[in-house]
Amino acid sequence: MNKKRNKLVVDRHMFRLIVMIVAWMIFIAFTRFRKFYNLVNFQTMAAQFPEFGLMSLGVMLTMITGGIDLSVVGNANLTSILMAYLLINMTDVAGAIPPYAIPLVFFLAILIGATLGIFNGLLVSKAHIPPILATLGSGELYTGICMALTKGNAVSKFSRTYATTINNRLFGLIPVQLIIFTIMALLVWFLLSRTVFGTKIYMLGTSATAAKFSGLKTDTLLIKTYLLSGIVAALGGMIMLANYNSARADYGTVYTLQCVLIVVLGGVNPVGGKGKISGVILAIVLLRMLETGLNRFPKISSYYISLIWGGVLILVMVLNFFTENKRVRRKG
Amino acid sequence: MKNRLKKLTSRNEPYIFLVLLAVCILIEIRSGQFFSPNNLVDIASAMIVPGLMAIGAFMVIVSGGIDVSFPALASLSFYATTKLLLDHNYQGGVVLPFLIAIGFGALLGAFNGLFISYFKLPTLIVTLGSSSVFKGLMQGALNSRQLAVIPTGMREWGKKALFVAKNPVSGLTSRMPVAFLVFLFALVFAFFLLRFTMFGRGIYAIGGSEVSAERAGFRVVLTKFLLYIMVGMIASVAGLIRVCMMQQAHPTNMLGMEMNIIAGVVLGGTAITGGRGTLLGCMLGTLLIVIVENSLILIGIPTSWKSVFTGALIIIGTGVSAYQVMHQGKTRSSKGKKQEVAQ
Amino acid sequence: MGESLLKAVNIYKSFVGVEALKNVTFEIKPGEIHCLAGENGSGKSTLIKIISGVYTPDAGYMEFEGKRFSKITPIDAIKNGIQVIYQDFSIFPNLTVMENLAFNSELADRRKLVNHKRMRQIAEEAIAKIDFKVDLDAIVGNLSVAEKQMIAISRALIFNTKLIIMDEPTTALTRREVSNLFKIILRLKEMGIAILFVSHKLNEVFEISENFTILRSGERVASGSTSDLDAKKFTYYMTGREFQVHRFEYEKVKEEPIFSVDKIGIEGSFSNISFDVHSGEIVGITGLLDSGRTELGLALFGIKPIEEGEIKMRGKRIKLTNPRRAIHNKIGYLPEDRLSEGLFLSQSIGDNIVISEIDNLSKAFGILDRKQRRDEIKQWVKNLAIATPNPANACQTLSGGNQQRVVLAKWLACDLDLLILNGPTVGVDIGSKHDIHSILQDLAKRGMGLIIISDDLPEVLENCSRILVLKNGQVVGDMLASESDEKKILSYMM
Amino acid sequence: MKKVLAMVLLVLVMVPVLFAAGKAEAKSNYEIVVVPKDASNPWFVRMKVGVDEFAKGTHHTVYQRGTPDIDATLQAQLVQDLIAQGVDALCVVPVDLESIEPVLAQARKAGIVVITHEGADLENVDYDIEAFSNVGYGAFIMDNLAEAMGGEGVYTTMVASLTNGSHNEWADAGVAHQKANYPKMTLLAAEKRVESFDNGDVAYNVAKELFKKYPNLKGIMGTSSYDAPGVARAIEELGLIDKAFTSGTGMPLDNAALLESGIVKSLTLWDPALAGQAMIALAIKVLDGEKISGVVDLGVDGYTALQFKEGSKTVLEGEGWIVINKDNVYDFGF
Repeated sequence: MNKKRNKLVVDRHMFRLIVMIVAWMIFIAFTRFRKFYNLVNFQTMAAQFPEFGLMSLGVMLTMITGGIDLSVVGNANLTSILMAYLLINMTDVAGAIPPYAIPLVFFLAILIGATLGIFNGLLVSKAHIPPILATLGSGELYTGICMALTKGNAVSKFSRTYATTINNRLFGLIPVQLIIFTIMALLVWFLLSRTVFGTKIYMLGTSATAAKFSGLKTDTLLIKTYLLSGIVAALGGMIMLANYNSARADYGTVYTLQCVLIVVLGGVNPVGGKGKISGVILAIVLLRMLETGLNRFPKISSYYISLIWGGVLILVMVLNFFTENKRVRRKG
Repeated sequence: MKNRLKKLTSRNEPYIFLVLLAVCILIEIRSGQFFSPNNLVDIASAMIVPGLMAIGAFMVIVSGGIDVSFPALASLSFYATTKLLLDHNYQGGVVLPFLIAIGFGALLGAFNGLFISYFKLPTLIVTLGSSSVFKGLMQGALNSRQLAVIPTGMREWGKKALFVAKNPVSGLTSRMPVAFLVFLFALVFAFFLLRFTMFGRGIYAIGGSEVSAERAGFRVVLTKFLLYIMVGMIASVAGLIRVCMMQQAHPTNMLGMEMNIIAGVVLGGTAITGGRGTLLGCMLGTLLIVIVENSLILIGIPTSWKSVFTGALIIIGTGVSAYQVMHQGKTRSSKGKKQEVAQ
Repeated sequence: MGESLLKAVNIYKSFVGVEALKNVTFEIKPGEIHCLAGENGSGKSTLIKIISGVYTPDAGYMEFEGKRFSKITPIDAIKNGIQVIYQDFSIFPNLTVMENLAFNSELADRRKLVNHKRMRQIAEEAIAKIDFKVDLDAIVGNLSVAEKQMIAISRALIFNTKLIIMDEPTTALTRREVSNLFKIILRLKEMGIAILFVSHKLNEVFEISENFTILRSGERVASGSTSDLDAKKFTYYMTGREFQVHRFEYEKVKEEPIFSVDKIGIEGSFSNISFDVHSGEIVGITGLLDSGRTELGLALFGIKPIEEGEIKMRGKRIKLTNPRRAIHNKIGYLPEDRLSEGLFLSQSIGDNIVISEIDNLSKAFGILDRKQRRDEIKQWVKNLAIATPNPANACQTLSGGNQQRVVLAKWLACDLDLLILNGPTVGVDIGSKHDIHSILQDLAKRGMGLIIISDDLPEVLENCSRILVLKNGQVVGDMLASESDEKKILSYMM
Repeated sequence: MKKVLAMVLLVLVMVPVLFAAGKAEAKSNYEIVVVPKDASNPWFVRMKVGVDEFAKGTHHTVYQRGTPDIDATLQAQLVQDLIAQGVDALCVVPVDLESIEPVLAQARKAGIVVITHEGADLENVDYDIEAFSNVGYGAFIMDNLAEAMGGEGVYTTMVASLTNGSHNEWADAGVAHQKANYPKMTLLAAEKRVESFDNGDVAYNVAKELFKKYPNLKGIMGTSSYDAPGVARAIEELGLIDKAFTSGTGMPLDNAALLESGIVKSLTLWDPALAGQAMIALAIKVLDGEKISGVVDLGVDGYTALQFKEGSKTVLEGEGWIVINKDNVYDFGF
């Protein structure tokens, strides 16, 4: 019975997120229809969230194993800065880059992201540092390397071709950033629900001891998870590189907490073992809608956004508390 | 004696102390300025605010939680206090501001405490949410902006010095702010509280096992609730001290310092899972972070390398203590075994 | 027998539709050692919680020394001299012995400040009552289980205690520690303290208690003097079923052992241990808790790799450096602590079953073959008769016996040659225990080699063909089960 | 219970919105939005005063909207969001030139008029307004510092960040001005330019360390409005009053005490409120299709005779700046 109920609770969580999104959209429809319901607006939103959406995917994966990844932003910036330098080198006098440049930088970005992720994984699995501190430290370290490399300057002046390619819209309709995000989200979904790896990390997040006694390679699993997180973060960095046509050590510093907030709001259990990608995507959509919608009201300070974010998070948790509690009482 | 030595080496504090000493000597070698009286005073005064914050963060971690909201909490309460006083053209001393700030701190701490103790929600999530709420309230509802002018009483108190240290060579002077006394008082208070009151032992007990604490008769919900109120009060005092020392109130300057504070606390040997840790270790860890953050130019490292340094410090520091815990666990179990065999 | 100390009369309690206790009446007299027995879910713990004030009964009342209460709070219970010692002892592993001992009374006195002197005095008095010697400044987490229990008992004695309820107090104790505990219980009885002893271990019930009460499905099915009780009746009251004991019989089919260890050892745990396991054989390893038996089990599964000697699987030397290597060599290990080491409680039953063989359930690139996974789960749920409406339910919904079957299924799914079972029926209902035993015997008959590590002597005698007795990390006895009995084994163990 | 809570939640989310919903939406021709670096900086609070004042006197929808933190990415996203809303003109004070550039390009592509302030190097703008020539302003800050230092000694420069366009131009100009006019002054070779990250506390700590490490350091040329007050605090505390000096930009009332105490002799500034108004006025002109050439009169004090910067088609420079010292600090009313 319990799993069913468990499922119900998760679904209730999703249900709440959906209700909030719908209610908000209805409200916006009544008050600011023209300013919100237009193609450009949806395209803008779809192009904006992938950069931190990707990072949230990484945080989510690590949280399922019972950890956390606070280094995603540092990772993204370090990757994008290194790739920016590479792009500068590849840009010729006419401001063009060879056709293979974009696939190449993406490939290298994935490699760099993976390396940085592996470093985190080693700290967590082999050095046994609590993930929250290991990734806090490595995030600081990555940012530090960025600062040391760039002296805090933005790295830019590479061919505009890169930015225009990523900032483009497929068929003039779908932002390329969204496509990258969708591919990665599908990939993560597939990994979590359709592969052996997915089952294993849920189990690992539930009980590391039992995982060891069941013969799982816990260290390798952790390293792989942080590696994945590193890759998605690096891709987030590549999107930032395109969106801002430059890379800098302190881009997106607010994203760290934002990602944790999104993931928790999406119903991922910070203790590990539980969480679905659909919840995380709903959380991203909800927060993006709220923020964009709120920007349609010039008189409302944008500062209320953080108030609403925090409020939504706490309220959803309290609602869960009531349903959960009922369940526990019933189980008695 | 031997036993004592063993006890000492099995703890974290001596190692942190050695690392601290090494860093100080490095700075001294590089700059010749570290052990000058005025630099030491500077470090002591730089320690006040992070030190206070660390006391609060330490108590929360010992109780088995983790609080990331204290900078936002402190910002909201000092901002509200300063603004309120400015609006009423307050001319008096520093006592009233502190009382008001403590009041706000208690209120906001109670907000955290309500969700954490009564609803039993995970502390990380609650404080993540509440820090967002506090920030929103401050910036949205209070329409915060930098307050470059603060009430006279606060300004004067912030400038007041216990004594002034002078560097005999360069002639530079540094003030030891009166606020340092507040820090010392809070430290002694926390020490007394944690060691000599049932409330304080209750915090440790809850961190050790919440169920056992409940059964032993500790009022777990109330203890946690009061704990968060107290942490709110301490954080607010720290915030207001910072305002006085800075001579201005900047609403968002403090945000983001939570992670470094937590890192300092854990660096000092506090178990992130709760129940274990000493105030001494916590202070040593925080001091290490404060010194490194404030001495890069003295060492001659370009400021752009600052994050590399703090990052590496966090990794190495926590790595060492993680290794030690692991190592300790091993020796302990094999030792325990032998004893059992010997029986 | 005079006045009763505590009487619980016609107690009813239900939780959202489920009746946990139906019209239960229970009585205990001063200085009496009373055993409360029953299978998991029979309502034992609900009854204890009602007596200690944690739950309020829906109907019925209690009498304590003639005073009638329709309900009591935990504080009332303590004031009336009722103390509960829970299975986990309710201790603070991070604090000192002194604090663990003194906190309860300090809190009961509503002290606000800590007085180390007074606390030390309280602690000293407490341990003196049962002649327990321990360093008061030691951190409790570093002590042995028995010492922790002594702390819990001493702590209970600080108050003017008249009744101590012990919830399964012997689960994690060695044989010697158990007899120690029994001595202390008798001593408490002399002090006029009544003991309510919750257990489902047959031999303990007979050894220590004077009277008994047995619950089944929330109802009292029997109570009376222990002297009127025998093993058969006890089992029948507990389960409502009668069981036929099948003693395992082994016939050697092949001369070649499938698994053999030669002079293996780990410093500080065990040394110079050699034995063989043949196909179809069940080898029992028994010994006190500190005999090194668990370490041996962990070593054979690669969790604590051996430091000397060698291990052979079908004549080939193998190195067991981690559990994966062991599984790869077709060795499985059913751990001692099912809840933390064996199971992923909040995950589904299905995932728990397939987790160790999951790599075999994938198509290319580690993609899960969902149909195969489903079939596999279905098969094992059926084969081991795991009682669940849906294998997608979380494992924590199952009873102890069914949980143990899940762990067993996990290993059987790996198609092993050798299965090591450490305490295979600890905390398992009698009914399930019998079922698990017959499953194990059946596995052996089909050619698997099994090692049962257990201090449950009847279990070892009944199910093993050969028994090794460990003491201080050495094999001190090696005998055929058919040629030994409990007495003989005990003489080696002690 | 659950439903009640859900309702409470929804109400909580929407109440602030409903409040505002009634007030907004006056019929007007153009919607012009001013985007500052952030909104808690007094500089931009003052700018908002100007913008709000302008809004009252016009039939256009004019408002200022800032991000909660100084963050280049947040600012870029806010601007993108405003583009999606289809506003008519954007007046931006960029946090970071590089990251805002592609976003401004998007805006212009969408037919939105883009006016910037403190962004002289930006390409994708219609016009950039500078309150004055950056070179002149930098030289002037240097004059202030040199005067305080008595024309001799070692100094260094402080900017909000090394990527900030205007600050670095001022600092560069200041250094060039010193080389030309104050031969006895030297730039500290080891630390030529330090950053304060628009944070008074950082400015204070950096200054303190600098004075300790380099005992002969005599002056710090600040640029952002946080620099001089932070450095001044360090000077006071280290007992260096009348031995070390600073200069820079600052708001009058906020710095009154500093100026009166004599730690800082004088500060320079232009009125951000007027700058905000000038941006809007220019945006309206552009939207109205007026030709911008020669000397431009925006009808805003100090911006009545804007001239194109030499060699630039987009950068307009106003005239003059304000110097505040202890004598005139209370004359401005902000």
